Amino acid sequence: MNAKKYISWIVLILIATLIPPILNLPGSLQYLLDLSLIYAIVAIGLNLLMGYAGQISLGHGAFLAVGAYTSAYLTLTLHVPFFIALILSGLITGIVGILLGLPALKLEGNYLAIATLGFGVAVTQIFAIWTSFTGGFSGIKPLKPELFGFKFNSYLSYYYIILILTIVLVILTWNIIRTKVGRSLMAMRDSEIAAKAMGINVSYYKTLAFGLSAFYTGIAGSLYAHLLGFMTPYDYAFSIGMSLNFLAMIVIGGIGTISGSIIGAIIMTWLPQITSNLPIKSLSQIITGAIIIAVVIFYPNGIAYAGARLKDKFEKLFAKHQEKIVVKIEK
Amino acid sequence: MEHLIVDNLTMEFGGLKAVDSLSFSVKKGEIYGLIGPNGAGKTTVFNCVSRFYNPTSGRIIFEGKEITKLKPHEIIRAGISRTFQNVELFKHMTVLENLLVGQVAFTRENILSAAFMLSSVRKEERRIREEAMEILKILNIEDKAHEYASAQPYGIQKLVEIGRALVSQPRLIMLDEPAAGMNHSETDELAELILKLRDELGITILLVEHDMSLVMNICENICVMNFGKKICEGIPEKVKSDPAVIEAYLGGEEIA
Amino acid sequence: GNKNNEQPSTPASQKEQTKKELAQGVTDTTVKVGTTLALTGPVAVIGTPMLHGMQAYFNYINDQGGVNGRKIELIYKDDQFNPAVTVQKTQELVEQDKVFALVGTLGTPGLLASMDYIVQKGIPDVYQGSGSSKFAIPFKKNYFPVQPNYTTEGHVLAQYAVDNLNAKNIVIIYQNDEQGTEGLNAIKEQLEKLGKSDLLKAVVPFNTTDVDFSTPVLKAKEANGDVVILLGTAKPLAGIAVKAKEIGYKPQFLASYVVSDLTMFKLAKDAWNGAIVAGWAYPIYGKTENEPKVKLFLDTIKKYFPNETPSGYHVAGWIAAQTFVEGLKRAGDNLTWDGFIKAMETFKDWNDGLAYKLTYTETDHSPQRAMYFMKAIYKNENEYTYEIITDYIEPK
Amino acid sequence: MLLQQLISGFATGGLYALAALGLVLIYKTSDVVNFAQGEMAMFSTFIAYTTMTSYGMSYWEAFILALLFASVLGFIVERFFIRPIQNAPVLSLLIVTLGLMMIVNGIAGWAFGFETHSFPAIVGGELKIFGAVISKSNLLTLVITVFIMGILFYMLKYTLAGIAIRATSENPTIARLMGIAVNHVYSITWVVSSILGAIAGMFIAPTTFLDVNMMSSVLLKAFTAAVLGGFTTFVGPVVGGLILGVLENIASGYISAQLSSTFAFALIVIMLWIKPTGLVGQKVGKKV
Amino acid sequence: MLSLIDIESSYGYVKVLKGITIEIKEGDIVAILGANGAGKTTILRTISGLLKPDRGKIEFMGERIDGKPPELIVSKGIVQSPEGREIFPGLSVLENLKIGAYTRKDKNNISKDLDRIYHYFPRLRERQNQIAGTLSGGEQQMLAIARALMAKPKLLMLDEPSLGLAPRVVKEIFEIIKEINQEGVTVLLVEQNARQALAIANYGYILQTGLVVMEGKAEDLKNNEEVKATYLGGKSPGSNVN
Ligand SMILES: Nc1ncnc2c1ncn2[C@@H]1O[C@H](COP(=O)(O)OP(=O)(O)OP(=O)(O)O)[C@@H](O)[C@H]1O
Ligand SMILES: Nc1ncnc2c1ncn2[C@@H]1O[C@H](COP(=O)(O)OP(=O)(O)OP(=O)(O)O)[C@@H](O)[C@H]1O
Ligand SMILES: CC(C)C[C@H](N)C(=O)O
Ligand SMILES: [Mg+2]
Ligand SMILES: [Mg+2]
Repeated sequence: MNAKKYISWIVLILIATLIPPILNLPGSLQYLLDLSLIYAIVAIGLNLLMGYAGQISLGHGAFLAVGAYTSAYLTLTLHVPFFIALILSGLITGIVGILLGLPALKLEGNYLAIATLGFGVAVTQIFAIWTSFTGGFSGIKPLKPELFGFKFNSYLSYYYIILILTIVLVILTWNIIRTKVGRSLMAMRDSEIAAKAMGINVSYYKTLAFGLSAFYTGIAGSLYAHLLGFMTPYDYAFSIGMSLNFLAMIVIGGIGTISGSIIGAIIMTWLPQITSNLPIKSLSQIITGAIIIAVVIFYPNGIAYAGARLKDKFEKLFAKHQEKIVVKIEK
Repeated sequence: MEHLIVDNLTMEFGGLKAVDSLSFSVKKGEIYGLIGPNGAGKTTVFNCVSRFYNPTSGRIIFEGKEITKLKPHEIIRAGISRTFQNVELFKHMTVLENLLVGQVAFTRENILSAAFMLSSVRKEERRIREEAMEILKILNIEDKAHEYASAQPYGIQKLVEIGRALVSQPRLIMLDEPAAGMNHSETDELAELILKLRDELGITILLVEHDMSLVMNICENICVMNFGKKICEGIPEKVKSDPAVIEAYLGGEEIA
Repeated sequence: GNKNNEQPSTPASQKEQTKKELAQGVTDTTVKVGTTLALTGPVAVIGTPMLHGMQAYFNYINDQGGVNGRKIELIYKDDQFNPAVTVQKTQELVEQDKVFALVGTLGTPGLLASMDYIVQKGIPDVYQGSGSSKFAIPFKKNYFPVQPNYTTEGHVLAQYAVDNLNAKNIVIIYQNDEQGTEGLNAIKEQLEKLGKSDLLKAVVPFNTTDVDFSTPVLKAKEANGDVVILLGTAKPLAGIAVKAKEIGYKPQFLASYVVSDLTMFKLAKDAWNGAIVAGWAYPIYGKTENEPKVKLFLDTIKKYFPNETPSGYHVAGWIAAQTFVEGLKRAGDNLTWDGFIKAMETFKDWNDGLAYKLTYTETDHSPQRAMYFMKAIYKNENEYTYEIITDYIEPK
Repeated sequence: MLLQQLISGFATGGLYALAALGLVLIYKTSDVVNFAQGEMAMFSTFIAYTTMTSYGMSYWEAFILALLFASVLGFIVERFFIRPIQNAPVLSLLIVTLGLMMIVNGIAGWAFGFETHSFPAIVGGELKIFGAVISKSNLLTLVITVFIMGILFYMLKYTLAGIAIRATSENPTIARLMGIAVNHVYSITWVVSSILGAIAGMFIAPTTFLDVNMMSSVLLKAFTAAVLGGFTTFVGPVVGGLILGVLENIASGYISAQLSSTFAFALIVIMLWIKPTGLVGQKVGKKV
Repeated sequence: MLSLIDIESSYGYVKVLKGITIEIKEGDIVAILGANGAGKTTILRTISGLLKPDRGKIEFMGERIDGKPPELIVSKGIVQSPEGREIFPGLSVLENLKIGAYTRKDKNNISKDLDRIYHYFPRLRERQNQIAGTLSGGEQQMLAIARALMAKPKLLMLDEPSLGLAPRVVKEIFEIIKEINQEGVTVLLVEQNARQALAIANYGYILQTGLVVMEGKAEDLKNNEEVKATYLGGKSPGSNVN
């Protein structure tokens, strides 16, 4: 990471930290901000799996459910403190992810998509009848977190928990992708055969990718549970629809980029809500769909590359100019 | 001293015997050529040695140890590294990153130490980067280090593959048609490079190539295959004048 | 007069001294109310007609000059049946749109997810489009549930099956979700109370995503069910009725009020003939069609939404609006949250609307518990109706 | 009971299979799983419904009209939404179809409302087979499905146009160098699969009823069926559809109704584990 | 027959062809030589219409074809065997060949031509039902050339046809090219194997970083010292083969 990039990240973090209190966001928007950062964590995890390791998953809604219910169970039934429950939710979801990674060893593309889709359906069905763990359809009410007696009651205070976690996870992700593990994942994505020949244990890295991705999502699940304060097994956030939504986030944000994951999560969380107050009922859905398509058409690789493309255009202008001079001299 | 022994190797696809009871051996520090008509089974031999294919029968012994049961990703740690006939680069990674992948099996960092960027990781990263740059320098493509591998012309891609195979510091390297798509002067440079690898780094080389000027110039021994079988083995002079080889492979008077 | 002033978000009890002030969302000429429902996605089938029912009634009131000179402005938000969105939309309504009350909200998971917030705010919440019993129990000062919950319904259904249908073998086919499971438990509970648990021969769940309903039907048939209780929404229940007819199985169907409208005839056709369906709102079919309050409903829906067939969901929205308006009338100019809640608590067997005998007291906001039954009569594609066959029944 | 469940399973499986054929056709040419397939089918079916109920057309007139509409819809979708990003990563295309799904669904909700309607079947009545019952409409669906499957299979396998379609899917650039007008190929496959979708919609609607969400769970099942059977052939989705239909019924009848999909999926994953490219799919091993 | 006039082409903002002018006469074999990355493949891609030139024009039999889509250009009789064995790996060998003949109107003669192709490449006949992706590298290369031949083009463009072929087959391939040329097919040949290429070509162009630096009769180029040194392999280490 070069200095320029460092600085822009730091500026971003500053903005993210200061904007909410300065703008004094109303509760509903602050809540939306919390929610979009939670989804951003999922998107980063999913991007690690899809963008870097090249493995598809339609089961991330289910991972979110695993994380959310684990955290609820740990805090409510076993009275584990929130922050420990948070980590444990990540770890346990990560283990579940490793299990789901096993089919991935043999399946690819659509076949893997179906296996993960099946996982998604299965988890919600199982959670619906596993009432001792989930409370079934009557629902369960995770509490607001507490640390040293301070209760994170407001969406703003909770926001800072999420923000710090996001930052930490972004840094960890960044470190992972630019070292051995990241390179192995990408190599496996680009050419499984060459990766094997270079000594990469593809089975190990595939399961690792699933585990890692699930870990992130489990953390997000825990945060989701305590943000919402109430959930049932058929909650939309745990559904296939949401899994597809996560997919849309990373694609319009930018496959294989961390910033893209965050951008995508924010767009996909805010856009439908911003447009939903329009007078015609299904207009918001139509607009959201249209904007998703427009983004993909104009930025097929995601918005994160928008800057790069602008730069490209600029350089092309410049390059043309330069080329012409060269040609003249040579002729 | 026998470095690599291929012993009675057979590989069938359906009814087709791509490799048929083939035996040959390569001495340490040797440049050994494996040639033969298209479809003779050369690449299949490579794929058996690097364990992508499970041979129908036969054994492969490297440095005295049988490697026939190893997994593909364990081969590089055994000391064997390879390139591919149809270039298999990591397309969405830069040239340098492609080379770094060759180091994966030899670095000690793990997911946790990397995630927290311990100083050991940082040191290791710096080391492997330097080593990879060294190799790019040897290949004379260090200026391409930060360009995407897929945007390189065919010939450069071939060099990058060789570079990627080299960073793992193999003791045996298998090159599958490295000169394909290169013109004469480029091929000459490649020949010098291969000699340098052997002479300066002591790497044993198993070479598949259809460019006879290259093969005949640098190989000490050559095995000629046809229909999966060995039809001739020996020094270039012998092979070149063998009627069976001429008939099946070289075809007529002039060579190259 | 007071302008639309800021309402501090303090619990309802602390607002005693603001008596003469108006709560948020109220001006001299308007009252703003809000609702969240699913207007896109699978549950839009319910959310849309329910919203239209509300809009129809508010339009009707506004056309008459409103309540005490105040017109009612309804702000609706699509929550897509996604609780995370419901929570956000609810806050938006309360804090940004500053509505006076929430009326006719829909969707059990979302309503439960936003419940803590609404309780903490103290904003009046009239009519929850959900059969959950949690809005009434434990008691919540600012909640005014109207429709009977699935527990109440389950009790009534069980009792009816035993007492009136003389069931020998009861089978329950239920939708595997909030609604189905709560109803199922209630029926079991009531059968036990009646000492008739042995009548229950099988309970068969189905999933909302199922396409084929032969398994539940076959299981009911295998258990020799003579009374099959159906808990679920219209589409799957119609599918079940059709399937049963297809394989020649003709039990007495006894269905939840959720499907108590004409949709079932349109979907299941003659397979629905003879089914008995529970109802809680004032019947709008058959003999009652020309009674003034029913006629008003039918005419108003026709006026504002001419392309829609009045359904149970329209009725639900209508009732939500009616109940709120009645409270507003009773509150007069005392339009603080507290004032409104007090006014609501004067309801005693209020029966002027399509809801049956609503009563709220200072310590109990439980909805009414009585339900009646009607029988499906299908003659042909254009002639079908429900015939009311019982009075309102309360579970023992 | 078992026999009836098998028969009903087959009937439902036929619906899945029919819905899957169009999905597979598009996939075979452009590597895209068209998430909007179901919504496009639903929309066409609504066109048929509206022309029947509001304009008094006969079933067959409406049927033909819906097919015409479907072909125009397929053409428009390909021409204006898919073609501009032909060269984008597959995942991006997938997301475009997801966006399309939202748009088509939204427009349908706006234009047709959210009410559920019954939709007439071509034939009414039931048939008895050894005491088990199957509706004639479902039986006809099965026959039509197998028929369409046969045609598609033959076309793609043996005709030059079919080979061209496969060549396009493998490498559009090189296909163009062979003189194949890949844009026409894309247009045609989208039109055809949109028509297939409309047919599927009109055959499925009598069973599932017609509303704007009628296809959401069917499409998911169709996708599953296609994968189970093998996404790269046309026989695959039919085999997969029938198996899935039966599996679901058996699982909900004998194991657990709440967990029917769970068990069905578990079995599917096991089957895929044994044969990772679907029951009748084959894999072209990459050669190095 | 075909002329490129001052053609410029680029990938993204990288200009690869910087003003190429090439003239191909009917009935000729024209060779383009040049180092790795000089832009040879790019020329062929531009002619085929896969790349739209930024500038210049291309005329084929008196008709402008630049900016036209590839399928149209192919149907006019310009067919290319692309670089690097770009066959359809999932189709069988026979299907690949059939696709080669996709634009042909004279469907009746196809089976006759197929026989002829099989005569040139007996290996392909043996393997006609094998999935092309599992062929050996050289076999794939043969298939790519054969596929182009199936199109019966007026102008045949071959991008490194000898790549990965056994020496004996290379000779045969050049024989085939000559034979086809004698039947009236004009050939544009891009080759690393410059010696062979110039042996059969009438005319040649030498390309360097996107510019034609030399052109002339094949005879003249063969004898040019510069060309000899770089492309004909003047000084292999310890050369005893050439
Ligand atoms: N996976 C496979 N399935 C079927 N046949 C195969 C497979 N791999 C190789 N073959 C066949 O085995 C034979 C040997 O192929 P191989 O790639 O080893 O040849 P080669 O000697 O490397 O030829 P070339 O010089 O053309 O690269 C060929 O005829 C090829 O068609
Ligand atoms: N798709 C691409 N994107 C960006 N740059 C490209 C692309 N393809 C080729 N180039 C660049 O264009 C230049 C010319 O490439 P081209 O393939 O035409 O060369 P060539 O003469 O055919 O070389 P070779 O002998 O290696 O085949 C090279 O510098 C290459 O890096
Ligand atoms: C409006 C009501 C009739 C809706 C129904 N009770 C439900 O929750 O599904
Ligand atoms: Mg080979
Ligand atoms: Mg080239």
